[in-house]
Amino acid sequence: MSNTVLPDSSPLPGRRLKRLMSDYPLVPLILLLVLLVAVLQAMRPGIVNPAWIATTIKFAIPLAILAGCQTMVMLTGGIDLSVGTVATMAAFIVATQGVHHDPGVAIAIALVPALLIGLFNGIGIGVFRVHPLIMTLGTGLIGTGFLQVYQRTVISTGTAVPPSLAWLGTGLSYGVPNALLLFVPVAAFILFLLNRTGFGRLLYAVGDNEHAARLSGVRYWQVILTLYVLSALLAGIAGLLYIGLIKSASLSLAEPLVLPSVAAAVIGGTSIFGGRGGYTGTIIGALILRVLITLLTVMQIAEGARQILFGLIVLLVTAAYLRIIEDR
Amino acid sequence: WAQGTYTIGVSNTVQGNGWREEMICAIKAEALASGKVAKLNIAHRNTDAAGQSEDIRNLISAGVNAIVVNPADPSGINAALKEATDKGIVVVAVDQAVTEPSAYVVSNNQEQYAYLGAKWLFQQIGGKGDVVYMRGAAGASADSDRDKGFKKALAEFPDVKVVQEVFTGWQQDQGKQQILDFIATGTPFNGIWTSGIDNVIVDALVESQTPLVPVVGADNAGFVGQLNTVPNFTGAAVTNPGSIGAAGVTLALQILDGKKPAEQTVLVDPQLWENATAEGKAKLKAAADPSLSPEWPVSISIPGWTDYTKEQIVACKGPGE
Amino acid sequence: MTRFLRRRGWVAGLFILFALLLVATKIIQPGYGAGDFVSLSRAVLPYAFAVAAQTVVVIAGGIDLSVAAMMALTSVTAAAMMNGASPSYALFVVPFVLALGFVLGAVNGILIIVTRVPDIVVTLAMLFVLQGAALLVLSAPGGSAAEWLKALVVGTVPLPLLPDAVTAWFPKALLLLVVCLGIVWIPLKHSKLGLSLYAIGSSELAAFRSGVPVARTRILAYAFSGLFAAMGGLTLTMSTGIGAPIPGPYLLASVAAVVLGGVTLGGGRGGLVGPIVAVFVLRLVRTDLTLMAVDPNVTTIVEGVIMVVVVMLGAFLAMKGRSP
Amino acid sequence: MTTDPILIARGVAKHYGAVAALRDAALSVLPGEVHALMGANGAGKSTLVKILTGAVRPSAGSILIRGREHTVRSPAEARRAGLVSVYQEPSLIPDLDVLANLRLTDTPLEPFRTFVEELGVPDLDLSETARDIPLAVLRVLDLARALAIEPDVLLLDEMTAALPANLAERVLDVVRRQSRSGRSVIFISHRFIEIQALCDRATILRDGETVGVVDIEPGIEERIVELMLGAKVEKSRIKAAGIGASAKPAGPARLGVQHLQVGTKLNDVSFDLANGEVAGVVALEGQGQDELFGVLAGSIRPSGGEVLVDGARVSFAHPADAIRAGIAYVPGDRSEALLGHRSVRENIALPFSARLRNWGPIDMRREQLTVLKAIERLQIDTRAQREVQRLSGGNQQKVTIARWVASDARTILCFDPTRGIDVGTKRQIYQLMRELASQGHSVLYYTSELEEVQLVCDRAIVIFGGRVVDILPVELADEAALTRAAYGLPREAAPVATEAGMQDGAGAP
Ligand SMILES: Nc1ncnc2c1ncn2[C@@H]1O[C@H](COP(=O)(O)OP(=O)(O)OP(=O)(O)O)[C@@H](O)[C@H]1O
Ligand SMILES: Nc1ncnc2c1ncn2[C@@H]1O[C@H](COP(=O)(O)OP(=O)(O)OP(=O)(O)O)[C@@H](O)[C@H]1O
Ligand SMILES: [Mg+2]
Ligand SMILES: [Mg+2]
Repeated sequence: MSNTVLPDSSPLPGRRLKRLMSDYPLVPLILLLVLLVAVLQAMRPGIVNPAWIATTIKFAIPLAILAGCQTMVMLTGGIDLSVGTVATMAAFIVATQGVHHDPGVAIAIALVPALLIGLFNGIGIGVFRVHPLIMTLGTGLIGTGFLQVYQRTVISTGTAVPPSLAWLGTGLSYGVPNALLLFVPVAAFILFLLNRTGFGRLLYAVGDNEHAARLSGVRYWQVILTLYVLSALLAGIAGLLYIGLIKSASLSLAEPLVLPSVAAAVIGGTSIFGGRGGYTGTIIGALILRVLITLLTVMQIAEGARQILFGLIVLLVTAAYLRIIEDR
Repeated sequence: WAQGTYTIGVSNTVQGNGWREEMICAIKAEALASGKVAKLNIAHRNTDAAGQSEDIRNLISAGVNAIVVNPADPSGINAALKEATDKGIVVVAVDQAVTEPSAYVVSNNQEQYAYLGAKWLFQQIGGKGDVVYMRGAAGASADSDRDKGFKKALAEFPDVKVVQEVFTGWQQDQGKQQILDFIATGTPFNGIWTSGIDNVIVDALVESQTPLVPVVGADNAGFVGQLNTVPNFTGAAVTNPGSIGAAGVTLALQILDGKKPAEQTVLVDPQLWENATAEGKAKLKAAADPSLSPEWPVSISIPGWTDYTKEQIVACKGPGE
Repeated sequence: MTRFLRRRGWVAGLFILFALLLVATKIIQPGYGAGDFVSLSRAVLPYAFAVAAQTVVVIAGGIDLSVAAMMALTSVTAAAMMNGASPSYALFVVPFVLALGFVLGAVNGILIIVTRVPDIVVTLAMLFVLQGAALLVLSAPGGSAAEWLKALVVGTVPLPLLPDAVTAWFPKALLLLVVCLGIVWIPLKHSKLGLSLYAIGSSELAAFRSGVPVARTRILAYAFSGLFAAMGGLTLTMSTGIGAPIPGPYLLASVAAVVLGGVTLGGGRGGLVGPIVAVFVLRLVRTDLTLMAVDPNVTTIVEGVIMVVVVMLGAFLAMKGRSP
Repeated sequence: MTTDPILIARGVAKHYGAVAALRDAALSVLPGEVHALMGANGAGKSTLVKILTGAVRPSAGSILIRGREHTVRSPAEARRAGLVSVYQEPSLIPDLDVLANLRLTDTPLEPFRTFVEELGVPDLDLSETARDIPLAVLRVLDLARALAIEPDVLLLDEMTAALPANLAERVLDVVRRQSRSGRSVIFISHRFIEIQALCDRATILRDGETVGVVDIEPGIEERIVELMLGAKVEKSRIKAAGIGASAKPAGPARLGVQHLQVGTKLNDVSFDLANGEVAGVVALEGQGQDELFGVLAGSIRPSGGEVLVDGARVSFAHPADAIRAGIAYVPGDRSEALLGHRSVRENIALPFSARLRNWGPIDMRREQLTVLKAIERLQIDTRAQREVQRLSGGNQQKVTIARWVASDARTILCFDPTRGIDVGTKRQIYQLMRELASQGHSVLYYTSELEEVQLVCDRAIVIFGGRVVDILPVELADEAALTRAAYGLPREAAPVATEAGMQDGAGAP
């Protein structure tokens, strides 16, 4: 009854700025991105050109999709470490099946393991209540094993990345990456799902207070099962796009994206404890990571120092962002 | 259904990499083709020297007659290897050497591998200019061996400068992004040396419509295909046969049969196939194999060391399978 | 008694599982004996320390993704320092490296407290930092270890008065493991600090209100994790004689063994014995798969399945236990 | 009492972002005094206690202990200065056993044991894990631990709210004795009887400000209520809202319970709940009411008997089943029901999304209308609506009920909805219950405050030892009658509950 709201016209401009930033948490995040780009431009004048922007976007998109999986899963207090394996499987399978089948059929075949792993994750986590970290770690291992067994059957079939995927992955139209044709709908779907649908509400609800959700009639396993299947399908789609971009099938293609996908979601303001966050921040988080990687690539320093800097900057960015948005 | 009598153990510490997968298949195919092996016992996973020692000890427990090992490190598994040879087990290290004196070595010469390719590249660009140096995984011993070879060639060409040195981690996606990022800086460059992440680099050059500079890579099926087909592209593939694993099996069987080699170490020197000369082009044409998995080296056999057919290595089946 | 069983049931189950696996191993390979058990103990060493490092922080309600990188850094540091040095210099290297691990672990904790960034992110960032530092110390595998250090993990403990057939079953590696873990963990667990670790893992708010210095306890949890990781790093150097800057497969293995060992992710429950036994189980499974010459690619599947199924079983039993 | 105050707080303020939990609180406690801290829900009492004991850092203000300024940075530091608090939520470590909990806080064992026994919990097993101990006992242990530490100032935040009457009585006795031996106590409670019986003076907070300090004397309640509520009060005492025998519609009962059995906790319980009826459930702590509500809410499976809805047999495997049958459950502990980080709107709309077929797009306008209507109906103060956790306790409680009003649940199970809620809000909740009933909803209403039965309910169902021992019409359900029934005493025999009787009651299964 006594929640007193402070007068809005706070006298201190610094305070007001902070309020502004905390009310629109994306503003500081975008500022951070701009800052990194500015540093990059200062270090290598001329690098920020349309071609570089297109490259950055192309490489950020698969990461952003995987980070989308991670965002949704993290909202429920989970984590999905199997996305790398799922994406790799989809990519490898589509490239090898593309030799025998129509692209459409190859894509459909490539998404089957994604579906299965998602289902398996969902059952383990939703029904048996296995910790998501362990469950997805385990299914990731199992998936990798199956992929290697499968690999042996296709050694001499060669690979053929469907041209449509290559067009989507690497192509530009009017200087704009074609990948956006896939990403914009996917992002819109995730955003809509999280903000405007009953299912999205339930993700937040389950992550915030599972018991309360249960008392409101939410069946946990239904939500979790659907979530992990959805996450795996999106990861599969990200894998398809990634093979279109890299055009070279390998057995560990998307594995290096797993930890960055978690980092992108965290930098974007999603809490790993569940219940808080959103996808817009994640997209910017993915861009920030990509720019950071470029920055470190073009910086001529020892590899060890590069890794140290990467770790420190990720930590710094996350800490700074948390500082800004806290005490909302 | 035992056609042979020996049991051979295999230890390998990188999984899910085309080269290593070929090595395993070559080992299986050779074991089958030799007709002397009853059973293969393969420990194949991602691990470090300590984990490899564990695997080797497990193989000892399993009672194998010989162990073919692709060492995680030249000296990190010496203790385990010594235990094996002390028990009378024949140990052959393939791909990289080990320092344990009781072990035999049939190895690709990694230093030579890098030296050969780099020297060709530097000559190709006329002995001067800027090159991009795309290494493997930081901290891996194969990478540091190759670095020695590269530096040796570099020292011979004082006018060649490295404008960019990166570690691809032997990951396709990282290599591609790194080169695209570098292209975007607008820094001019005259050639690229890669440690095996090669076809995505050519791809990136083509996609970004950057002038095709000479590129050095490995004899992976994908890259060899590009050397044959991409117009106006000059490059060279340095062989680094995964079939070296089969050579290890052959050597092990010879020793078990009582034919000891003169030297403890046999180095398989790499070859270089370039598409700048007609002779080179012919070699490349002969080597190309578009049906092979693009990550697989096309040099699937080593004359004098391997006895299997292409069908056998591709089938990837060992004795009893 | 029933309460004892309820609390210790999981660990007891693991011991039984381990015993069954030993029997199975003997059936698979009739020649399996003391020497092989010694090998098993040596294989367990680095994993066991990694798992101990993970256990401390998980009990305190955290997670440490930098365990393997910390092992790599401490291992290369030790190997680089001992390279070409006299054997007695190692007497200085060992405490130095242990202290290094303790301090770097504390840095993990301090960063978590100061930045208020979730532990999983801080330790992820530290994973890169430590890995980078390891590369700066040694850019490729190298260095060396003092002979007497290497000898510490080789062979069996010479127990006077006992016949060789018995002493053959007492590997030095196992003794080293038990002593190193026991010397730290037993006093820790029975101290106020140990209670505090469990307290902040169980309920940080309640712990704070009970007067537990939460920040200090968290920092110490990570410091002890760093200490155990440094022990793990040292054992890597001891058993390979070199230091390798690329982290081994210890991170995911440590998380898996912690969970299999009955320590709840989230904190407050479990002990060190369970995870260590779980490590033995996992290593022995590995041995069995090699002994049976299972297709190596299938091995990955089997290991994944074991992890998932055992944890699912545990979850299922817990669920049944809860319902009346 | 001419000595100097042992504890003085001045100008204490605490801001959580834009929300001011405290603005200008002042407090002065004399040695040996029991000092009440009073105020409506959200007035800032708990916040002040947390600041005094270092659990929360103040934004402004100063604290003087024995005349010396102190910055208390943690509960551990407060304890060294002689201040120990029992917070509103239990603070034993859930995964440690009692003994470890004591060791953690350096609590001397013998005094602790003595206090636990004095407080009416005989034969406590020290090796029991805190997680497995019932809430009421936990509260007592928390208190005993605080007492054993022998603080100079003991702060008790709604210590008695979750306790059954007999234990609450014991607590008052013990606290009284403490103050006689020279210790000061700060006592927070919404129960005037307790304040009257125990306290010397009271400081009243309103909207985060200290608005008055009064001596406790007979008849002071009016003045305190006036201070607490400020201009908002209409000067009437809480009064029964003209209820009693509302016309019962014909047809099968809305909810029927027959021979219900849950393990040893609930035994052969039968009763009906009619359409448009508010039935009160009265029981001492742990008599099976938790299980009864659990079964009806779909959280617990019964081991025998049956539940009928509109005459048809039902069996619930999940709360969703109960909700589908029109039965909604409002738990006593608000934190069990709320999504703390989510908005008021999402909290209220939560049940709409629960069913699979409502997982698709949300009709935002319709939702907005529904939610606004519910907010208005319950007069929820929505100034801090972006995150429900920032609302005060009373408003949070309203949100948990509003959820079911919005989704129009026909039967609502309210478990002690007024626990720890101030008089103004309580009155609104009573009124709401009556309104719901008059619109044909049925309410099963468990309360730990006996006087509420006559204010809200049509009937009282008394449970003791897992059985229904009496069903009283509202006219007969005065506090005396209910107390007797709740202790399992027959309706006519009317001796005052003796000390021994109380103990039996507490010890019953
Ligand atoms: N962590 C927090 N973040 C934001 N607001 C808070 C927080 N804690 C308390 N508040 C706000 O501070 C105000 C005072 O809360 P406090 O818990 O002190 O009230 P109280 O007087 O104890 O009420 P009750 O009688 O319900 O226990 C409330 O408006 C509450 O919403
Ligand atoms: N998204 C929403 N926003 C606001 N109110 C809603 C929303 N969804 C449902 N409601 C309201 O909640 C109540 C129950 O909704 P629900 O959709 O579950 O209906 P139902 O009982 O299954 O009936 P029907 O067969 O008409 O769908 C209705 O009063 C409805 O107006
Ligand atoms: Mg309060
Ligand atoms: Mg409150």
